[in-house]
Amino acid sequence: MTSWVDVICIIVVFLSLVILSNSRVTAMIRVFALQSFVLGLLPFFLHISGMSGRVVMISLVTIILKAGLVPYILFWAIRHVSMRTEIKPILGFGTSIILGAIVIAGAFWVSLSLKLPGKPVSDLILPCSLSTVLLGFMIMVTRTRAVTQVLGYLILENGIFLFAISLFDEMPALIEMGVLLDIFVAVFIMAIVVNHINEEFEKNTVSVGRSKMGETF
Amino acid sequence: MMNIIFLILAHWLIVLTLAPLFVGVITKVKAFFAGKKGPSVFQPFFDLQRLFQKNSVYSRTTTWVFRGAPIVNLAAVLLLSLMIPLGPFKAPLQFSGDILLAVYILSLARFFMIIAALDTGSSFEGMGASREAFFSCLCELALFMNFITLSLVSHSISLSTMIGADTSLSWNLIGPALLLVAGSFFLVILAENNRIPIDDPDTHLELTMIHEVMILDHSGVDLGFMLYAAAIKLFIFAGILVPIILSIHAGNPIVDMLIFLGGMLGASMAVGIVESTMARLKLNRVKNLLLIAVAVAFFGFVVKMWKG
Amino acid sequence: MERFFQLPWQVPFGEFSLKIDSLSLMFLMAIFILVFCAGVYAVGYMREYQGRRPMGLHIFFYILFSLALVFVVLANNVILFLGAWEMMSISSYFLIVFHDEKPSVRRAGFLFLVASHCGTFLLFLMFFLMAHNGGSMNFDLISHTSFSSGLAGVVFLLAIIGFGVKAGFIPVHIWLPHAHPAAPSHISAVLSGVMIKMGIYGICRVLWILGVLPDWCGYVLLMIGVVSGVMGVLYALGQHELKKLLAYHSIENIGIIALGLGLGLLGESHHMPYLTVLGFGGALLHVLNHSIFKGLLFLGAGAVIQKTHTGEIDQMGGLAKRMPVVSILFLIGAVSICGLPLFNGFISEFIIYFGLFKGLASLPLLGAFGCGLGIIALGLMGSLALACFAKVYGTVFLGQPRSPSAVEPWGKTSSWMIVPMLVLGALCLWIGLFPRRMASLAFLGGGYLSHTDLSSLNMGIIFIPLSFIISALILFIALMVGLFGMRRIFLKGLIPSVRETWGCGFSQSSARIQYTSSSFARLIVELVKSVLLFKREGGEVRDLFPAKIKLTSSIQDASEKFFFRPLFDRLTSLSKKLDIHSIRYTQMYLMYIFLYLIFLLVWKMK
Amino acid sequence: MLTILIATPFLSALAALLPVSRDFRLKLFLAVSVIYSLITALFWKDLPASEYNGFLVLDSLGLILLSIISFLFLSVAIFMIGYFQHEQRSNRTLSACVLFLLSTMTLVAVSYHFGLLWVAIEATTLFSAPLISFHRNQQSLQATWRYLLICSVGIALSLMGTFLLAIAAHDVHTLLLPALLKGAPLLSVNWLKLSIIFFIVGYGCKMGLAPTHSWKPEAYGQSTGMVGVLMAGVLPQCSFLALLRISQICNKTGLTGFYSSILIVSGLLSFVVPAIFILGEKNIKRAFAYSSIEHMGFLVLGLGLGGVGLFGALFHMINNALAKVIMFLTAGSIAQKYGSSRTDDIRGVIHIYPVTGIFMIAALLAGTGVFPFATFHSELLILNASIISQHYFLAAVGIICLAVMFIGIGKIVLGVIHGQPKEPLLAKKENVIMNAAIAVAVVLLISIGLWMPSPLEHLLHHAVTLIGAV
Repeated sequence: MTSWVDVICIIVVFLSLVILSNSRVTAMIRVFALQSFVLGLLPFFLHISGMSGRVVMISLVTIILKAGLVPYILFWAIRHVSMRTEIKPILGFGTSIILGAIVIAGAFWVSLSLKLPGKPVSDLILPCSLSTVLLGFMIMVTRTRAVTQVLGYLILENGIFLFAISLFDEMPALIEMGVLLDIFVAVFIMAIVVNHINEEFEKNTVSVGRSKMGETF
Repeated sequence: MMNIIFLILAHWLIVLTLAPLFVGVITKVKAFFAGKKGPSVFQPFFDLQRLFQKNSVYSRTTTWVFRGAPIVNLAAVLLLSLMIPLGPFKAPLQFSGDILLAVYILSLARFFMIIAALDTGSSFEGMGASREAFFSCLCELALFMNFITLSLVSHSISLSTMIGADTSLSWNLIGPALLLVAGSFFLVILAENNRIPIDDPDTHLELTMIHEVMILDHSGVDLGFMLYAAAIKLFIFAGILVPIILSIHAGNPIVDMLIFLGGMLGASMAVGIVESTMARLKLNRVKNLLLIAVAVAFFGFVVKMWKG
Repeated sequence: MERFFQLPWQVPFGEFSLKIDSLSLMFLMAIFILVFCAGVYAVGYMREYQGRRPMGLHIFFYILFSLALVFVVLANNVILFLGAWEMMSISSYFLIVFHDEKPSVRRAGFLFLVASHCGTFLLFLMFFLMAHNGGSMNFDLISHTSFSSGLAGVVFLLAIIGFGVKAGFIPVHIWLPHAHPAAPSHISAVLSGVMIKMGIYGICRVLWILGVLPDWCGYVLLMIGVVSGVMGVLYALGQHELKKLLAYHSIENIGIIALGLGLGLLGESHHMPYLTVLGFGGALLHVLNHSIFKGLLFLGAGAVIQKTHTGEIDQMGGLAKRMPVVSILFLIGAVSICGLPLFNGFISEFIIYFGLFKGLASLPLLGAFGCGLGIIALGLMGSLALACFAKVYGTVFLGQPRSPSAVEPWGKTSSWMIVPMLVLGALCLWIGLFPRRMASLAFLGGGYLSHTDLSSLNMGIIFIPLSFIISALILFIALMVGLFGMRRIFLKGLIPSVRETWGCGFSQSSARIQYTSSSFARLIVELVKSVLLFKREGGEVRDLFPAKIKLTSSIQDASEKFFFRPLFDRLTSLSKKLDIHSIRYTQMYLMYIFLYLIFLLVWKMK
Repeated sequence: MLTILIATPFLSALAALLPVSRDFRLKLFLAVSVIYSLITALFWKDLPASEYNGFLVLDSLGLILLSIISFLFLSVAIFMIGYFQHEQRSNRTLSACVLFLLSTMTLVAVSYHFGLLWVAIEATTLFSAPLISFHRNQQSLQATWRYLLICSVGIALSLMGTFLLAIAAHDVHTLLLPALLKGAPLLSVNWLKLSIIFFIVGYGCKMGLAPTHSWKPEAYGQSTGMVGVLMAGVLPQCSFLALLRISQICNKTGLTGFYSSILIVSGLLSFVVPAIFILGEKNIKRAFAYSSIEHMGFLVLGLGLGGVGLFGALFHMINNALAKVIMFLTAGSIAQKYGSSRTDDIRGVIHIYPVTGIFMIAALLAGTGVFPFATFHSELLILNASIISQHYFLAAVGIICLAVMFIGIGKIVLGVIHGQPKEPLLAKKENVIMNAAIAVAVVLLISIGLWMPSPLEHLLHHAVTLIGAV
């Protein structure tokens, strides 16, 4: 079964690369949803043997939250605040791809010296999650808009989640807590952003296009 | 105790009598060079006597400083005169470090001269005061360098020892240094006592004067004190220079006295000759002359250091 | 002599241990004399601000300041010392900015605070280096350990800079000429009289702790002394503002003290106890003397400024007639600070001269040369100071009033202000005529500072000349009295007539024609104008009937103009630029984090 | 006991969310914080028993933080009453979030399990976010946004760290601190290293260490005084507690050198960065924010240097908190009086508001560590440690940065308090209650600086032994 896990890991990293190189918000959100969905499937492949209720629960919650709710909120947000206008990222397509590749290589290089203890799930987990984390980070750095940054953040979370899966039965209850809280953070971010932007619109008709701090919503 | 007092009085007697004569000789020499007969060498005494009998006039602006300055001045030079040896007569007041007292007593006198000049509130005397202050800075620079050299030569900081009144300086060893010292010291004498080429004691153009213009408002007794003090000061400086140059000790007091007097006579004639042969420098060139004196003194210091 | 005093004190590394020894005694005397006199003076001086300003705060900080001074001198523990030191700086800051509505005062105060604080930070380093070597925070215990010459050198340099800022060594003196004029006069008196001496005290204490130092330290101090002294007095000559001028004279006197200390160090490193004792002793005595006569001068200046409402020397004149007592007291101060005989300045300078001459005779070539330089510098300082104070006294108190502010009728100076000045003046005369007690105290201090016991030395070599000087001075006074009598006799029966000053042909010369202080100092200043950055605008007469012309002359402080100001401005502009660039985008922030993470991974996980 | 300590504020926060009067909320908050402080005071006598089979334990490290929390919230509660005498705005969100914050911070102080610790810190982030945007305007929105974004990144990274720690502790099978310490030899060092890196970056973001500091100036600049106190005084120190816990493990597993080298680097950065930015600053609160970054630098530096420095760092936790109370409450009251905290709008405070002016001076002195204030001692301890451990370069750079910081902050504060008085925008008179709240902190900080009470000293020493630095 580890082969499937490997495949999923590769897919996840690949999707993050896609998002990194992409510059259209809606497309990015969709790709993110896909990535989360794939991640949500991961527990099944990890534990094909004992299909415990916990596994199902975890993956379901993941898929519903990450692949369903969050993308929905994101879409809602961009519609609501009319953030259709595209802004090209700081880095162009080529550069981001190259940098991403370098980052991935670095991640693998770092995790050379680290072997997962216990029963070997898959030796790709750590490097892949690391590189997803870093890629998510890169997305946050290279994008100038709030939503895209949130997206980057969520990808970073995905990376961590991917890692968390691997210690599924090491630490009981830890992962769940973490994951849920992270999702909550993401939602919360959106909530506060949107909520405040509304108030801004109601209070003064000054468009929140580009504030003096160089943010764009 | 008694004999100390006696010594002091004797010293003062000599100084008080010889100092005006010294000035008189200078005037005589100048007259001779000018091809005139000139006043007698005792003329300064008569002047002083006349001034002492005169009434004095004071400016409304002045305060007690103006009246006090002459006293301080004369007292200072009289005290100073006790620190120099007169041939066989050793200096009654000599101790290690007396040169410092000497220099600073002179400065005290100068300070009061200057503020007395400023006291009158006249721009001319202010001018003179400013020049006096300026030139005296350079003079003291040269003076101190000479003292340093001399103290290195004589391993002492007591005036009489330094100028070789007790044990004659060894010219054959450190001749060059001593020569330089003597040279710069002579310039200092001319400057400190306001002689040509630095200043002209009997010019009558206020704009160019230094010392004379400072005492422009003094009259009567005060002026007398001032002039007497000036004469004594000149005498003292010469009395410092002479032993350095001819540092000979013929145990016999009479001979020593004669040597000393001869030296002083020579010094006065030297001053007179300089005054009558040289023209008075432009004021802004005076400082260069003094800087030369400083440089010469420093050169002497260096030479001494090098000789070890 | 040493007296200890212990109290329990619970702070990390701190112990409340006080100690009086011969070294701190000198400074303690200065503190008590001056703080007391200035306090009494303030009663009269501050009366006009009564109710218009927060007096309570001022008094509170004054008391705090005095306490801090005492503790600085008595502290025997690093933490206690540093604490007192900080209190001193802070409280004095609030004393300085009493007139905080004036921007110049605010700037001066801030400059002072910054300067002294930066100095304090260096002191932290220095003390911790010493304490680390000594394995204790107690001065006594540290002083018992031996220092490697390298460490000693480093500590010495740190002390020179850190304490030098407070003491006002050139070139780190920049705060001093601004702060002194800004403060109320009694405060400037205490600042200049006592607080900058705390810098000297610190250096002395460090020297005491370090013991014998390599001889280059001596040369360093000697050079600092020469430069600070000569430059200080030259700057002073160029000033038009009374208190600023006095401030620069403080720098000069600090230079003299540094000369003494340097001589002492040279003597110590060449094992010549006489030089050591003479140098240190002279320096310590000069500390006391300077605080007395500089206090007197500042108080006098305050009395003048209170009446004329201006500090501009060239606005004054003829005050001797309006405030005779003040004028005489100021004269005493002036004569003392010029180091002229009869007053205390001469005694300490004489001792230092004496030591320098001794060093000239006994030290090896380089040392002798240094001493010679020191002597020349001292002489130069003396004559320049003379010129400077002749200028001040002549322009402020003598001649005719130069401006209405110097003419208008005033009430008499309050006796609250006169009495402390009288005390200080009396002290000047007392030490000047009967120096033996104070001098021997100073020598005790010097001996203690250099760990040499005086009993093994024959102090006659200095005391005999001193006694000679005393007798000479008494003779001098007698002479003056006698001459005064003679003058009386000559003038008996004659009534001196009183006229106008002779205007050399000009009748009714106006007060404006008098020589001003600037024109008095001009000859000297122009000789060294390249050093002083002397600037002179206007003033040349053009056509045949010259119209009203204006002449301004000013000098600038090189180290401030060319080093500290530009440095600060550069830093500020840099920070502003960076601020703008880095605050723009959140991405920047995230990128910092990202790069930091990468950096750590690469650095640590390879 | 601990449960009560956590639950009480939580429940009262829920109560505060209900539509009740403003005064009720204020009184509620005051009451809670008074009770809270009393309970904490009891803990000084003897520490409570552990609860939830070792998940909640209060040791002396926790007690330090707990005392800080209690004092700060108490003074904020008092200040708040005075503050809202001049304010019309509703204090619903404010008081609710503050109370939530209180309970979550308590959780941080007492949680003995790394997962729980992380959750708690996460929660503090969530609840502190709405506080920043108390003034609902563009800038505060921006500030909140950044704060959330950066802190969430930090949180995420520290979660990663937690997971890595979990892997490292594979053979210990738990993240409970005592177990980890006992099973230290079993931990796999490489994973531990990786986790430490993530922890430092992650919690560093929360703590505001350079170069992850950048949310601080805006967040502090925008938040009102009381919020500033909590954000600057306690929040970072919660994360510092996490770092302390990690250092406990490092000292057991011989990673001290590894850990301290990183800490020293980030401490150095946290000295240099604010020193660069402070000189150009024109806003009081932002300036104070920079100084707080510098103080965080002090903390980690002390931790990194160990020995005397560690003692100093723990001592500095307390002093820094008190100093922050003085600084931010004073800045808050000034901002309320002048309607701005930009130096251009404020002049001659000491002439119009003498008391506030004096507090401002106190803030300057406390923030820059001048003698009668205890910060002086703790900073000296840490500098001394750097000399003792022969990091001379570090000491030199630190000194320079301190000097620059002093110049910067001094310029701002003195420029504000002195000068020709400028009429305040919305003139309000001095408020006794607000001043009382500040005065207590001032007196306390000075008295600690003048005399260190022995119980405090024992507590600190015990904490040092607990960390077990070599």
